[in-house]
Amino acid sequence: MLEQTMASESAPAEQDALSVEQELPTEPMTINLGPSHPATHGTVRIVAELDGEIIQKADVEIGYLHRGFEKSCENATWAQVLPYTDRLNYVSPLLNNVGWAMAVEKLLGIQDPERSQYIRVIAGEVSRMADHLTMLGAMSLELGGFAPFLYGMEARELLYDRITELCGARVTTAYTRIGGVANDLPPGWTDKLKGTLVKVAELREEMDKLLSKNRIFIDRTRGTGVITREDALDFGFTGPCLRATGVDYDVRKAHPYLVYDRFDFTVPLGTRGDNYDRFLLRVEELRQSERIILQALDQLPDGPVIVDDWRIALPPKAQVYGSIEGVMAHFKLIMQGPQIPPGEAYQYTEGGNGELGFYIVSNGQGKPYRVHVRAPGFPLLSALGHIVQGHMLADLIPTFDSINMIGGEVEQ
Amino acid sequence: MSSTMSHPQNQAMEPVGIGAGALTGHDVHREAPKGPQGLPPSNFYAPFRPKEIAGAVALIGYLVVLCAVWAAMMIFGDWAIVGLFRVLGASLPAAELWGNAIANILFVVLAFVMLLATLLTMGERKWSAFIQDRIGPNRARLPGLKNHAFWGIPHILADVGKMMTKEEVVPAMGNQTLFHLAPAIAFAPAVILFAVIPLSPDFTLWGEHLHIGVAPHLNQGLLYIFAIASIGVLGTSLGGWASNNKYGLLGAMRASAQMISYEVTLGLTLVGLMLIFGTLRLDSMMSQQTGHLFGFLPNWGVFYQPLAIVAYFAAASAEIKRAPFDLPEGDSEIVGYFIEYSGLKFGIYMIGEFVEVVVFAGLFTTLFFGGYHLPWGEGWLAGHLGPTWLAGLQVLTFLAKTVFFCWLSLAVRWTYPRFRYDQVMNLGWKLLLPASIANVALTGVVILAGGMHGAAIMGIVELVILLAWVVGAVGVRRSGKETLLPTESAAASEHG
Amino acid sequence: MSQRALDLFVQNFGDAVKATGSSHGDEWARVDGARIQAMASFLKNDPALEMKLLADLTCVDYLEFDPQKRLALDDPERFEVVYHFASVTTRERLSLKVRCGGAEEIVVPSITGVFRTANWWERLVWDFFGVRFEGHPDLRRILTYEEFKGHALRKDYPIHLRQPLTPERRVQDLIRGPGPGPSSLHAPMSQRPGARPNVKADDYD
Amino acid sequence: MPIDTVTIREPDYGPRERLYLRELVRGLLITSRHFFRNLFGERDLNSEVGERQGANLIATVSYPEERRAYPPGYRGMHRLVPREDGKPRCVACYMCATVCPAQCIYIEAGEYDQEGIEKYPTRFEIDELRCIVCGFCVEACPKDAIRMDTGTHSPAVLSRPLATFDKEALLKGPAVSHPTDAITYGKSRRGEPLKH
Repeated sequence: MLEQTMASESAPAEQDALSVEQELPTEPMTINLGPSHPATHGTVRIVAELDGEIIQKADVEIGYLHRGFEKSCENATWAQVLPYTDRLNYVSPLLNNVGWAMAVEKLLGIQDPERSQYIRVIAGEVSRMADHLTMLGAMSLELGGFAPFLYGMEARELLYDRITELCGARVTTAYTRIGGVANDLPPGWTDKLKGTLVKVAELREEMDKLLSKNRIFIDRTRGTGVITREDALDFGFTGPCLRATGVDYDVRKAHPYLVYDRFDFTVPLGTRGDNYDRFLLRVEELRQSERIILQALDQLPDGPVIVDDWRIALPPKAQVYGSIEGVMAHFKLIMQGPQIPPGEAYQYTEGGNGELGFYIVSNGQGKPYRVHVRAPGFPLLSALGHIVQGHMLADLIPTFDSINMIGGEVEQ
Repeated sequence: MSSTMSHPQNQAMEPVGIGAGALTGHDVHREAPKGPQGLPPSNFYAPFRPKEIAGAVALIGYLVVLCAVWAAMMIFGDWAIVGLFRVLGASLPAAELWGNAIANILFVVLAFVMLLATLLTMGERKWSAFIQDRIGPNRARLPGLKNHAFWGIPHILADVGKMMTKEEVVPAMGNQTLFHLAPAIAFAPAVILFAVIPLSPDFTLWGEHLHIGVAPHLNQGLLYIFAIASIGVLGTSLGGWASNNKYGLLGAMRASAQMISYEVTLGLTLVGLMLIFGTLRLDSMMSQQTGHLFGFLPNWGVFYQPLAIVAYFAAASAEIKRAPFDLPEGDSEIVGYFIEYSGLKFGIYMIGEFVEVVVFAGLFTTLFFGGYHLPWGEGWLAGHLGPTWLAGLQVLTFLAKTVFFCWLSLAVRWTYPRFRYDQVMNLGWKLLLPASIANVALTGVVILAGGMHGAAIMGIVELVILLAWVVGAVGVRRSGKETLLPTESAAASEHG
Repeated sequence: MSQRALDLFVQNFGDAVKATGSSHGDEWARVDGARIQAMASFLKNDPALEMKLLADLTCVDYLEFDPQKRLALDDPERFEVVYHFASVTTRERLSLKVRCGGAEEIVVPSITGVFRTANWWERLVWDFFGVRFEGHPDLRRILTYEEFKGHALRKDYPIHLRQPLTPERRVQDLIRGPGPGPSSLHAPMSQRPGARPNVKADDYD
Repeated sequence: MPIDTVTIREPDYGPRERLYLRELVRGLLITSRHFFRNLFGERDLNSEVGERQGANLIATVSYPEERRAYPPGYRGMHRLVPREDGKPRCVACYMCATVCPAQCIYIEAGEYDQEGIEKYPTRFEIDELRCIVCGFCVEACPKDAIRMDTGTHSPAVLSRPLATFDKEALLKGPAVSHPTDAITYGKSRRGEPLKH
């Protein structure tokens, strides 16, 4: 019923507009959104040809934030690449950290200790929640609703506080290591995190209440930015944007990594693949992430958080300070980097916006021979021009938000 | 072992030793930081010092003197003017109203509208901050009162200083004349709109017949409002067009389309009110809104025309480009029709918007909420206070109501997302316009059949239905709990 | 993990497959680049495979892979374009690799007609490796700018190389506008203070 | 291969929602609740925002007057850790300079004549503008000689050279000694047993 009413409302208006335009042909207006424009987070330039307010053609240009990530990685040791990955998706850097560490571990053929896997899951899900909250807030902001945006930011900052306690920095986390994580959970952190999740849930419900049933918001998002399932797959969509079209593909479920197969969580799916579905889906994923974190905190085992292999991970400080073997292993790791056997690996994890892939090639040296990051936002952004074609200029904004492209990873 | 190691102080400082069980190096800096941290002694909430109290007293005294000048001008102004004209050898028709008129122009416009609008610029920032769990502006300080933020009010001075000293950029390819003229065209109608709104009834003070309000006795009061309000669109669209900016042009297009469309609804929503009160004069409407309906309900427009209120609120918000209808600004899509404006010209656009908010709130108060009338106890007060003091109280009542509706307008602005261009048109032409026409027809029929009493009954029935609609909806369901329905994955993948 | 997919693929394109293998659990096949379009189409449309997702497309420059033996700059096997296909229904994945190189233009057929997502990935590879994709509808640079010299991710591109400054592009669309106001009718707009020198006076006066 | 999925159920969207008013009032109630709680509620200045009590919901602080404490382990500005005698613990091994992804550490080594240790830094400079605050230098140091536990940021400066901090500026904070210092600081030369 809903779709029918929506169709009956929006379609005739557009058809009327189009028929009038055919009678009165006018010259299209080229409008340049970005690279510096309030709605283009990151720096993306969209050159749109407008007919009235209807976009006839949108050409997306990227590259204004290009920092040479892949080339930089080729000139750093395997361990040194880690802080660079923070700067890919700067909203959920921990997921990048995890992805990178797992890619190198895949090449090494090792598994990190169980406790470290749990910590990675917890940290990653906290980061995913921060990512989704940012997107929900930003979408609301750019539709004009400022209060939900700041509620989202508040919730995100609470999560960032926990991340700060865990990693020592809000965004530039550099938390994982090859073979584990940098440090164990701080004392009392798990209880604090549980308290934070309660508060975050409150704010999330407030955002949800303010927006998801509000007709203004529904009108703006439902039926706009639609992409069909076939098109979404064709454009290489993954993550929430693909799931919003109804494809049940989540790397955490389809190819379980870390300890994701031990948790009871569901993958929400949309039906229409429009902005509204993407919004609701992320709200639901926030709830699922919360479930995963709570389960992981309950199951959290004891044990080491990094492999006890001095060829890969730094020796314990006590050994470095006190024994000659420790110092030697330490020096060798720092000076040459961990020696990764030659080969290549493509490791894919579920990032904030989809499949985050690292394709790495090693030639046996201490530095990566080639690093390629498969940014989840890259295919999403490449489809933007296709999605918004024929829609109004104002629809470009929620669409741009709901695909949640992050400049740092797309433009490397 | 060395002597340093056995020193108790050093042992306390020793963070990590052998056998600390550390596996990685990172817990080396797990030690509590020793740097300057925590809460430093704050003077942020310090009590007032004598010097500051003196400053505050001076400020309040200044305001009191200002009010005294106002009163004096109202009362003695026409003596002075008549005397002046006598000295000049001329005579003046209707001499007794001149002082009152000049005082009203100066003080109603400058001291009431502009002051309220100026405070609203800060109110918007501060109130939105409270809505969004922030503190809001609190940095600017008055000289001599450095320890107190005064709820951010000194930021107004800072803002004005900033606006006046900023570089003004004029687009080279724009139409220079219209570019400079447009802010004034947008601003002037907003200010003079307030002229017909009465702030108090006529009262007598020391033999002088006075009223507060520039021209509340205008016969064509409501028509004046429609006429002047429609001029405002010129300033907006000219400003957007003359800047030679595509964003500005889009904003101007949206503004003109939207404002012209909503003129119609705006007029029609008030027709019902005209039918009920049988007049266009605002002061006459005001004086009819005394007394009580059924003995307890204030005899306000809201109880006659609840449907019109909703439509009027929406139409007026669209007319002044506020709240969910701010798409001519649409700061995240197109930056707005004033995109090329900077400095004081931008400031004039901005303050013009707040003036419009004040006017809108004033009109809302006047038409639907009894204007300066207190809801209850007015007769008792008139008996005990005398009409003069009651008039003063009524001015304060008007102020309070106006501020409340300003707040409502701002709260709406910070709560809802923005419409889309075509949706605004749909709402205006397909929902609000038919609704207001139906309202006019219904009101007319009811008045023919039942007179004022019938109109009141109709209004109250409408109001009860509306309230039941809203109250029955609020708080019953929690949207968060119900969005999930577990299904089979096979069923889920059927869609698409 | 995806041995079935690899077997199916080899059955159909056995003559074009040069090598197959599995690295860390991911199956790959090195294939002849000339038939990559047909292969991509097969992987996408074959009902037993349904690899509808082109997960990734990238390129590796093997110029200095062996520290002892540096390849020649025009080695025909210098570059390797890697395609990662994935199926969202069978959860299988398959990588295809195409070796390319040479003295002249390095050309690989484009699969944009099969997977639209390849459009940007191929632009990315063209931008950073200079591999030209034949049949690509819009092969422009994507992250760097049009005037960029060289291809930055090639191993022979020095890491500290600086690109020359490029002149500002002319903007054609500035000349629209409301025109001069009544107060300045006597002066052509192009000659008024603040007028832009890069706009021809005739266009709007 | 089916996985555990659910289809999002849309929130109810009936005539009540379609006529705007109900949801608008609901939204307004939420924001007004925030407004009045923040307007009249007492502010709790607990630096842990999540643990604040009371009606006030304000989550921000008035920065220079109120500051939130950084958690332990926060990566702030570097410091060179002094020994008990005030000299830096650093032995100029170049580990931190090597591991730094931003290459912001510059070290020149000198030799002690008298003491048990051989080397010390004659110059130790960190360019805080280049620093990406990853903490790798702390992790790489084999002598616990550099830490990021000052709890402050690198300060704002008026010109780029001022952001390069030299040894004197970095050497601050409480002294640290480890039992194992005996090995590298040459205590064994005075006949005391080595401790492994």
